[in-house]
Amino acid sequence: MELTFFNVAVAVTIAIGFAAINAAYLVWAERRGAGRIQRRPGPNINGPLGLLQPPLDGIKLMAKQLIIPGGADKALFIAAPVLAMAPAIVSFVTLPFSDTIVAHNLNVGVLAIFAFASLGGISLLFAGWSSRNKYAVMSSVRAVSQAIAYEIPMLVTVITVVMIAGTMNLTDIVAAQKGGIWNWNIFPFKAGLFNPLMTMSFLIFFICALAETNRAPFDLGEAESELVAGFHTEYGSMGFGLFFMGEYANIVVGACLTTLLFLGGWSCPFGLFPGVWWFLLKIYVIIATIIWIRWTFPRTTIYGLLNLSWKILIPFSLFNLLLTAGLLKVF
Amino acid sequence: MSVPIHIQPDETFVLNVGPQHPATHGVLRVKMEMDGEYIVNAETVIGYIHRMHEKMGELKTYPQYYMNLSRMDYLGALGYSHGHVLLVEKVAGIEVPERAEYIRAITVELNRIASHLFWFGAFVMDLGGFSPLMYALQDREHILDMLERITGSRLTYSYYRFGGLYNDIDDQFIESAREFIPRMRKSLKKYHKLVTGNIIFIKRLKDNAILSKETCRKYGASSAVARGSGINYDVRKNEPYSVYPEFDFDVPVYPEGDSLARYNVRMAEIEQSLRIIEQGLDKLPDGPIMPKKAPKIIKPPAGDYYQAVETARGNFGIRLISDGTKVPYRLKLRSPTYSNMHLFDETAKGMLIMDALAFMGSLDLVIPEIDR
Amino acid sequence: MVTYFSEIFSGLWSLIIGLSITFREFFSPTVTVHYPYEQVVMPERFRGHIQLKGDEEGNPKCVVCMMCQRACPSGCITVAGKKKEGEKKKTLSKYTLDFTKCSLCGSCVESCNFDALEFSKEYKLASTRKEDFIMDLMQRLEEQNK
Amino acid sequence: MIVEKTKKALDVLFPQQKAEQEAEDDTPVSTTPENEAHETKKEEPRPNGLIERDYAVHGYHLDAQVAPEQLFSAIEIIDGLEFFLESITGVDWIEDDQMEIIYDFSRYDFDLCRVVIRTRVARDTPVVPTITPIYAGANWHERETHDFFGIKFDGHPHLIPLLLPEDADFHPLLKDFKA
Repeated sequence: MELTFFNVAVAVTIAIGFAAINAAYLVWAERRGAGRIQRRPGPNINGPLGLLQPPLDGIKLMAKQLIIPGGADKALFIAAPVLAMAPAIVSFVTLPFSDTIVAHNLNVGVLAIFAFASLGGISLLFAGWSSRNKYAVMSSVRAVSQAIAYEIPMLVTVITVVMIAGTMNLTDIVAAQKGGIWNWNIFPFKAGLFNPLMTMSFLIFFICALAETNRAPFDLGEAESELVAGFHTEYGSMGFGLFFMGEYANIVVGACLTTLLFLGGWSCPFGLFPGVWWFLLKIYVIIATIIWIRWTFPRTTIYGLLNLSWKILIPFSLFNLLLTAGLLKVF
Repeated sequence: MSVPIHIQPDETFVLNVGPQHPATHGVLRVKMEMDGEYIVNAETVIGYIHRMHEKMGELKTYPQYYMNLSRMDYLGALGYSHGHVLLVEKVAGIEVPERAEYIRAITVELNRIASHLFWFGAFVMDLGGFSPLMYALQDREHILDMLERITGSRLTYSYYRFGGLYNDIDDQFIESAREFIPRMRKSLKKYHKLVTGNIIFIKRLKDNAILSKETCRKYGASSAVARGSGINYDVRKNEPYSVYPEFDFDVPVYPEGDSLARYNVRMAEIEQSLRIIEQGLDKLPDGPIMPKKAPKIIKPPAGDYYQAVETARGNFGIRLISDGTKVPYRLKLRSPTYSNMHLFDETAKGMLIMDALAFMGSLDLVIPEIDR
Repeated sequence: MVTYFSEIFSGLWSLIIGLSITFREFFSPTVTVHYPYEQVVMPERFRGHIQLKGDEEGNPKCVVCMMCQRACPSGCITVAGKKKEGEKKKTLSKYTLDFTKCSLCGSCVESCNFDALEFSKEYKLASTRKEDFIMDLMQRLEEQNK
Repeated sequence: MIVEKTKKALDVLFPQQKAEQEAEDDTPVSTTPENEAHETKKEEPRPNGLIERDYAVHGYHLDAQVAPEQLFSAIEIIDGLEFFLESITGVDWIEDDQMEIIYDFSRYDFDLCRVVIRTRVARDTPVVPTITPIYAGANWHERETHDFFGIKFDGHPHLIPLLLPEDADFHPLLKDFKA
């Protein structure tokens, strides 16, 4: 598809539309899922099954007044929520949904997405620092140290996958995993290469995706019971709305990446008719597990979290990288 | 995990874990001088919900003081009324029929389970897990409904009267209590699988704020805070009162002294209370619930009297100095969380704020009971 | 080295057990009462605010003996009666309950020897004005009788 | 047995009572310490000394009244015998123009012994030495008693109001306190 203005405009609006709807209705899915886990119905008053809840929430958030605290650093204060939402939306442009449906097929797709993902950590720092609130500063320092600690094992596992597939182009990575469930990267006995640690690298990648988006057992950034509301304590209406949507958009990006890199994108488990519906099915299964994990586990401590990353995840992923390189050399 | 901190004086900032804070379960303020995430020193400021129960004690006659006790600790209110009623019966020499004593023991233990369940839910929520709170409250709801059916209110029961009870329990209460026990045991197993075994939970609480026996003795800590550090002290066993000698139950004691030990003690206590209720229901005699000639006006002889009782939060003591009139001369309420919370300042030095708040959760605080 | 690995695997296993429990909870029925649509039935001994009991023709059984006023710890009951000519017993003229101070301890109902007071089952008492809680129980009795 | 041990330990504080005790032992007088305390309470305040109380009625075993100067050494004896501080109560005896501070002690182990140590101070100059160096747990108790009665605990590290607002200068539990 050559790059005319029209194609790019259509592709970008579709990507942003997908991201916005997904972010909004993930909030609804999380609240209903959490409700059902806790033996209560979850939102069910506005509209059938509470489906009108996200738009009404959006309107309510927009109607509220955006209060900027007295001594806040105005520029950074406004930039932070935008920076939280923008990378997630932009990375949808390069995410292929099926071999034909892709906004813009970059040759260095994986690199682009992780470049945008690292922006997320900076937005937390801006939010915490600029809102001039002790709790926010403490939580932003925590969130940045967490983001750094978990970016390394994530990138190392991604390098392993890129090495196996030979390219950085997401469509080709999925093409390398075509044909049947045993051909996916998650399983060790791929054709021509036998690497027992691939399932574990999938697990490492999944844990890092959770930690990167401040979710589940690693939500130290906005630890409700300690730091009141973490870095977005001072944010009022759409400021908080953008952070909230940014978080869910990041979850969707994380789920898409896990599917693309490890679960064979849009290829079907028994190799018959690949298509975008397999891809969507896998994403929503992963998102359901993310929500499920959040409402089951308590929060880790900051030193527990950093120990987990530096002492367990990074050694394992480096070892896995060397093992894959060795095996590729041999076979 | 306390790390020796080397602080420059201008390096620290004061953080108000203020009266309105999700982890303080009430209006308690801890002024923490922090160096980054480490607490340099903490100063607890209380008194935000101080209602001066002791002055009310000096203005109201004995029967009018029933309701104050359940307003002190609304989670385990019956334990406090039990202490007050036992004291005045001992001093004024009122005979309590056997059936009333048994019903009191059963309802106090039910109330203790309800209080421990609420603590369990709030404690796990402090550490970040939200679902166990809902399961705990769901089990607690059964107890509250049972008690509401016979006493008339859910939390602040003024159910005990000098010499007996406000009204009798009926068969439906006994039957629902019997059916509650196996259901509670099943959900206890669920909690142990969901929370106690969870590695994140264990890693979070292991070696967190270790209390030595000496600190507990110097501060007069009681209940799970003392029993978590290996001190075998339970007022029901050390100073047997009312009908507790008839029940055989044991007092869970864990020697480690960290928050995990305090957690285990309270979870084991729920099991022990279930055993007490079972035996109480089996041995429940019939008969009246009030003595024949219950005195309307209570005038205890002059003197200085003390009664200690084991409530959900520790050994609650009442000191009564009466001068023979209808109104007590001085009524001192010794609240257990007051002493348990007092050791927070010293232990929180050098801890991370996350560990300190987990430690505060393991102390099972109810702030109106501290402030009285 | 072995403990290092065994700790990781036992840790993962405990996480999976936790997930299995919430999975089972996910599919068990909800237990909450959806308040505005389903009403909660108060048990028979529920202690709402006190109300007067009427005899057969509906006038209150109260004989203005002031026992409840004296027994109340927070002094929220004010009773006034007047003696109609030709009758030896006083009849009730005013009975107000200041529900802002009442703590529902039940001493008044207990101290009334003429069984003229009982607890109502009223629990929906939200209001924005303080005066709504200074209740005139005589008037409530009339409404009840209608 | 712990009750006797504490009794012997505390007796060292009251030499004159020991002399009177010997006099009383060889002339068996029927008045047990129980009602003898009642009589003395009515007429003049109780002399400093140790009385053994009946636990079933009063709720504690030993009741020692000490002068404020002996307070510190009495508490040191008690601390030596592994008691834990239960509470500190202030009482305002307005008729005999005195203030009383009662220290409650109990034990963690199973041989039960509750000790009460009380001191009486003049009502207008209520000053008592603090026991925070021995029992750190007494810090809040003393601050609270100071809030309610105005009793000064000299040597207390941090004697600011605990339960009352910071600028409170009234003492609510005094008998002549008008709200």
